[in-house]
Amino acid sequence: MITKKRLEIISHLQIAEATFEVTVKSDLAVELKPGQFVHILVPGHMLRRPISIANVDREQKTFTMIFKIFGEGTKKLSECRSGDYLDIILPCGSHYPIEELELEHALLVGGGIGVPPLYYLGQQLKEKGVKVTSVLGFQGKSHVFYEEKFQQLGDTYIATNDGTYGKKGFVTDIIKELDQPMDYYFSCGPTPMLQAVTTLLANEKGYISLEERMGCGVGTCYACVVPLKNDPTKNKKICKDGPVFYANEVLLG
Amino acid sequence: MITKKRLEIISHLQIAEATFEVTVKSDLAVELKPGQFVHILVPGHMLRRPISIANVDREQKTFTMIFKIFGEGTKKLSECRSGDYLDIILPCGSHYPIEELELEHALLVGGGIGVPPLYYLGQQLKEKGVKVTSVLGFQGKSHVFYEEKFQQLGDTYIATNDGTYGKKGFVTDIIKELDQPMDYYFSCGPTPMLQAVTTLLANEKGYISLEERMGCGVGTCYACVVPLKNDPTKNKKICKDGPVFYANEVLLG
Amino acid sequence: MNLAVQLPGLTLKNPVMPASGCFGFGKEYSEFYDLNTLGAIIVKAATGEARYGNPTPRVAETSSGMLNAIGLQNPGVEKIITDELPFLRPFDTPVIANVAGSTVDEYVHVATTLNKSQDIAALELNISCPNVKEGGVQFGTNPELAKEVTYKVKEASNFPVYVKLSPNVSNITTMAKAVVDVGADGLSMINTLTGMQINLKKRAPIIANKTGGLSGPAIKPIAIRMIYEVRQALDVPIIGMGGITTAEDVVEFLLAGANAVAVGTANFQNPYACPEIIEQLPQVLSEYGFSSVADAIGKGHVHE
Amino acid sequence: MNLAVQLPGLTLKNPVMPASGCFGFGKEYSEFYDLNTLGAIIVKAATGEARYGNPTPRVAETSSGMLNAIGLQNPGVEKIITDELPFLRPFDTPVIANVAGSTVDEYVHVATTLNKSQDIAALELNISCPNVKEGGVQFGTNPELAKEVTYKVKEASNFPVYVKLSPNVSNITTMAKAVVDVGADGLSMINTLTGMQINLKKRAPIIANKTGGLSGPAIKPIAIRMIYEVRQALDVPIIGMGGITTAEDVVEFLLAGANAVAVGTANFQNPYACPEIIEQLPQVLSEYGFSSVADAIGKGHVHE
Ligand SMILES: Cc1cc2nc3c(=O)[nH]c(=O)nc-3n(C[C@H](O)[C@H](O)[C@H](O)COP(=O)(O)OP(=O)(O)OC[C@H]3O[C@@H](n4cnc5c(N)ncnc54)[C@H](O)[C@@H]3O)c2cc1C
Ligand SMILES: Cc1cc2nc3c(=O)[nH]c(=O)nc-3n(C[C@H](O)[C@H](O)[C@H](O)COP(=O)(O)OP(=O)(O)OC[C@H]3O[C@@H](n4cnc5c(N)ncnc54)[C@H](O)[C@@H]3O)c2cc1C
Ligand SMILES: Cc1cc2nc3c(=O)[nH]c(=O)nc-3n(C[C@H](O)[C@H](O)[C@H](O)COP(=O)(O)O)c2cc1C
Ligand SMILES: Cc1cc2nc3c(=O)[nH]c(=O)nc-3n(C[C@H](O)[C@H](O)[C@H](O)COP(=O)(O)O)c2cc1C
Ligand code: FES
Ligand code: FES
Repeated sequence: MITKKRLEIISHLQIAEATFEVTVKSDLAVELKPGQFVHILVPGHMLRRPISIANVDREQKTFTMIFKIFGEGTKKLSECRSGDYLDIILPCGSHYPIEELELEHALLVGGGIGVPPLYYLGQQLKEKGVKVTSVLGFQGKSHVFYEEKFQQLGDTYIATNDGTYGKKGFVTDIIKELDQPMDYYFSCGPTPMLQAVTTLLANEKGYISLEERMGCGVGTCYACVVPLKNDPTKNKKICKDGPVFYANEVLLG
Repeated sequence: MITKKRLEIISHLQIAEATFEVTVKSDLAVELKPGQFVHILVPGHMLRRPISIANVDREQKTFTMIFKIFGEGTKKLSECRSGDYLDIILPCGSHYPIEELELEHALLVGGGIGVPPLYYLGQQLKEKGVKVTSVLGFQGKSHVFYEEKFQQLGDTYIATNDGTYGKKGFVTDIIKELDQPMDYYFSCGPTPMLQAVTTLLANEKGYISLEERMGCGVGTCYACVVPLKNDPTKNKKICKDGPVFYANEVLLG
Repeated sequence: MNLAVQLPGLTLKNPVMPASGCFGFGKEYSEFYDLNTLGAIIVKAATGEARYGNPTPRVAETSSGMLNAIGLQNPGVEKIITDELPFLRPFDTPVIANVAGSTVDEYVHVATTLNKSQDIAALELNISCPNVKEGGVQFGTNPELAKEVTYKVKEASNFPVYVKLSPNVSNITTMAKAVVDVGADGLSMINTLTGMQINLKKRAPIIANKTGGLSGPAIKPIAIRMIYEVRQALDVPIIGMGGITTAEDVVEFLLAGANAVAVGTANFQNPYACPEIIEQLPQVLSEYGFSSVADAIGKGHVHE
Repeated sequence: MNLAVQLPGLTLKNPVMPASGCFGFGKEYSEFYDLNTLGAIIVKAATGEARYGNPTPRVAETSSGMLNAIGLQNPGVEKIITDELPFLRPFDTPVIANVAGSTVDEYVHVATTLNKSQDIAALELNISCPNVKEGGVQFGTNPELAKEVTYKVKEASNFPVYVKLSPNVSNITTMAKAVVDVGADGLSMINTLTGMQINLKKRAPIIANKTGGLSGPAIKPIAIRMIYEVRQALDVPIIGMGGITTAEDVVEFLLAGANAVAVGTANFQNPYACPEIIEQLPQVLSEYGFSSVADAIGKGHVHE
């Protein structure tokens, strides 16, 4: 059940340029599903910040988030330390419904701060015996994180915008060259990337995870909507009906 | 010259109920005069908080403030620790002009948070060889502070509103019974106390220190005025012309 | 401590209710706590037909506030009556429907349609939504239009009508008098102030609608002032709102002259805002020497 | 980086100036830094005769803002010309006098008297002070009165006249058009919004005047929206203000359409606010891709 908790930070690390990995302790960790997010209070700020769940340690009852400094809120979160407490609403939103899917081979496609939720997803897929291929896009070499961790899940390809690491270009440039069969793709990243990915993989089945500025984060304020593909006069709430949607369900703006 | 500095807290102690003594390091300490105040930024708050200078250690280059928790700002200041930094405008306002006065015997009359500036004043008077008698008023026993320190300056009498310590009643009750000659009195405390004191001592020469809600603290906003006794259509700024005024100069509201 | 408040059509066990648009239709926060704790619930605006609302982004953060331009997204009054309001029936908490529209006719249609609902106790007539091209704030800034829509909705409705005033006016008392003159049972104030934030990187307003309504603690002094002014001029029930986040804020609104209060933006910061405020209210009231909610109402007024 | 801005009567080396009432007549902050760094200086309001101002308390703190009701305390226009303004003469920084009054005649008298000053470059016509019983905001919320006082002051004055608008109106563009129609050389916006805070212990408004003007970051979204709206409608120089504390805020005001900006409340929090903002402005402008101040003005406008 959704709730609000004061959770202790037990590890706070910088893992790439302006990119931080924060692990907090919570009994609810065991209930968190890949694709879900948490909604974090930043003291002195009116609106909470949504951050995806990047990993869960069920035994230690901890979960991990990875975020990049974007503005003032993420800057303040980057200045927290182990032992500090965060006020967090959790769990928020829908998840990748892998328990319902027939899967042998999954393609994960992540860009920038869209990479973190795919790591937890990949872990769960691997546990289920699904073959995982990951294609990850970053701005440049200094922004790359978790490459080795993804490699432990399966084949992993990196693209960087500036070509300073992996392949120069976009994740779609890599996907075009992959000719392995796959059952489903799972993608998270900036909207232009999701548009490119869903267009390229229009004939495949897939799930995507969206971002939007949020008010409540729990479905009451109607701030975070996305139009439906089959009826753009209707919309869904990203914080409650999403952030994970079936790739063909929503219209990417 | 007036300026703004980030000053390190080198000691932060609770010295009575809801009452804190904070010492900060500053090269400017040597310039501070008794009766002056500093204007402290409380993070997250629009307006600074004026706090009097309660003592100066010229050798260590530190100065001390004593304040009571009144609202949110002083609450936050009470939660600071040694090693934290405070953003402070200093020095602010006028001082007790003891260098210009012919003095043999001074009466200090302080009430509550009006007591702190009188301690620094008393120290300087004693250094000059002036005899000091102090009459201090507090709410109750648990609020009394610095009694011994004042005793080292000279005779010290305490009144408490609730009679839990010293004499029950007001500082004026004690002053009435003192029959020592004095040259000047120096008083700081809540306005009703200052009114009672200046009325009782109407025939004596004295200086009083006033309080008012402040904006700038440096004389630009005209928030902190007090009318002149001889022409109440004119006023003085407490932050710049005061907080110390000649007792007959201003009209107490 | 007696927290109860009696208003036209509303018997409130305490004076605290979530504000319209900040609580959906109650389902989501019912996962956080028991809605029975609330004094009342004001639900999201209803219009004649379903509305998509504005494009996104619809919200932005400001200093001690937020901007929103949701644009009255809602499934239409019929669906609200059949699909949303029945969820609130089991709770022992009166529900206030928020009525919006682009034309007087639409307002009247919504109000008339709501007559058939068994799940509401009063209407909040939203003549102050700044985030729609037509209707909304224009009714709330023109006393003649405000009068007309209030009069017609009062005629059409079986429920008491609380008119929600816009703060985007020079003289709030004129607006209040206009709607009370034609029979408003109460006032609800304030709605949001129109504001804007510009994204420096994109060189464009953050909110797709460009302007949005400013809410949160930033606007509290404006809300308090307007309620105080209206209370000086009129003896009418007021549901006060604008930046409330603590029980102390509630007492400040009561002192200004509000009879009850609504909590909006604070729900987003803290989903438990309403129950926590309600829990702390007795202690805060007694700390300041009040023996009941009724005892505090209007007590901040200085008579010259 | 070219920070210069050319406005009617004002050649500014940079677009940042302290706002009226937040800088006295310059003496105090000149102890903190060299006033030559400032783009201009707007001094405290001048009225016909000396004014005591309101009783204290005159200020209160709010969330991300403050209330003030100083009540136009000033020594009167004659004394300002003889005793205050000459102090600013040595600085290479244009001075803008702020003109206030209770009647049209008083405004005209102040403006006429200021003609003899050699120390000012322009007038800011304050038709928006919410803290005096007469004059002030009433001129700023009524387009006809605003027109009249602007017209007469323009006729009387040898200096360019920037009319300072009140945000306490439903339609800021109407007010802006009214004064520009009769010859205002520029606009200055916004003044404060009327607000109130109630002291729970004393059960009375904190500010002795009861209401006060709300300023600071809390009101920035309202200022940005109003400047944006006026810039869409009119091609007139605008000095923008309301909650500016950083160089980023300055760029946001420029994008909204301000040609220059004034910094008010931020001076109280940080006496070095103006020089620090000016120092950071070139870097912030270039961070967002602007090659000069002029390059940023009005660039936040989206054309539909
Ligand atoms: C479901 C979801 C999951 C996310 N997961 C991650 C993650 O795992 N790691 C990560 O680094 N980032 C993630 N983001 C993006 C992250 O929320 C924003 O980077 C962050 O809110 C920016 O806050 P700020 O204070 O630094 O920026 P500011 O620009 O100062 O924020 C101002 C306001 O805009 C909002 N905002 C700005 N950018 C975004 C954005 N891209 N999405 C949503 N709101 C935004 C902020 O929440 C805040 O309300 C996620 C977003 C969503 C919606
Ligand atoms: C010249 C001067 C010297 C002072 N010296 C001391 C001292 O040495 N020790 C001490 O404990 N207190 C002193 N005070 C009083 C102290 O400034 C207030 O107690 C403090 O500002 C309250 O802040 P707050 O945030 O706790 O209260 P809040 O009520 O939350 O403050 C809200 C606003 O009101 C102002 N305010 C509230 N009470 C006062 C007051 N009595 N005087 C001025 N502003 C007020 C605050 O500064 C703030 O702007 C002094 C005041 C002045 C004017
Ligand atoms: C996201 C959001 C949506 C809102 N939707 C409505 C609405 O549909 N109808 C309405 O009358 N007011 C609406 N409001 C205004 C609030 O009910 C309230 O009047 C205002 O936000 C001030 O209160 P607050 O500062 O506590 O939020 C909305 C406010 C917000 C923040
Ligand atoms: C203490 C104070 C005094 C002010 N006095 C005046 C004044 O005399 N004349 C005037 O036109 N505006 C006056 N103002 C309004 C400011 O010039 C400015 O328009 C307003 O405060 C918004 O800017 P800010 O948010 O940066 O303070 C005053 C504001 C404050 C806070
Ligand atoms: S953020 Fe409020 S509905 Fe999604
Ligand atoms: S506080 Fe601004 S003049 Fe004294």
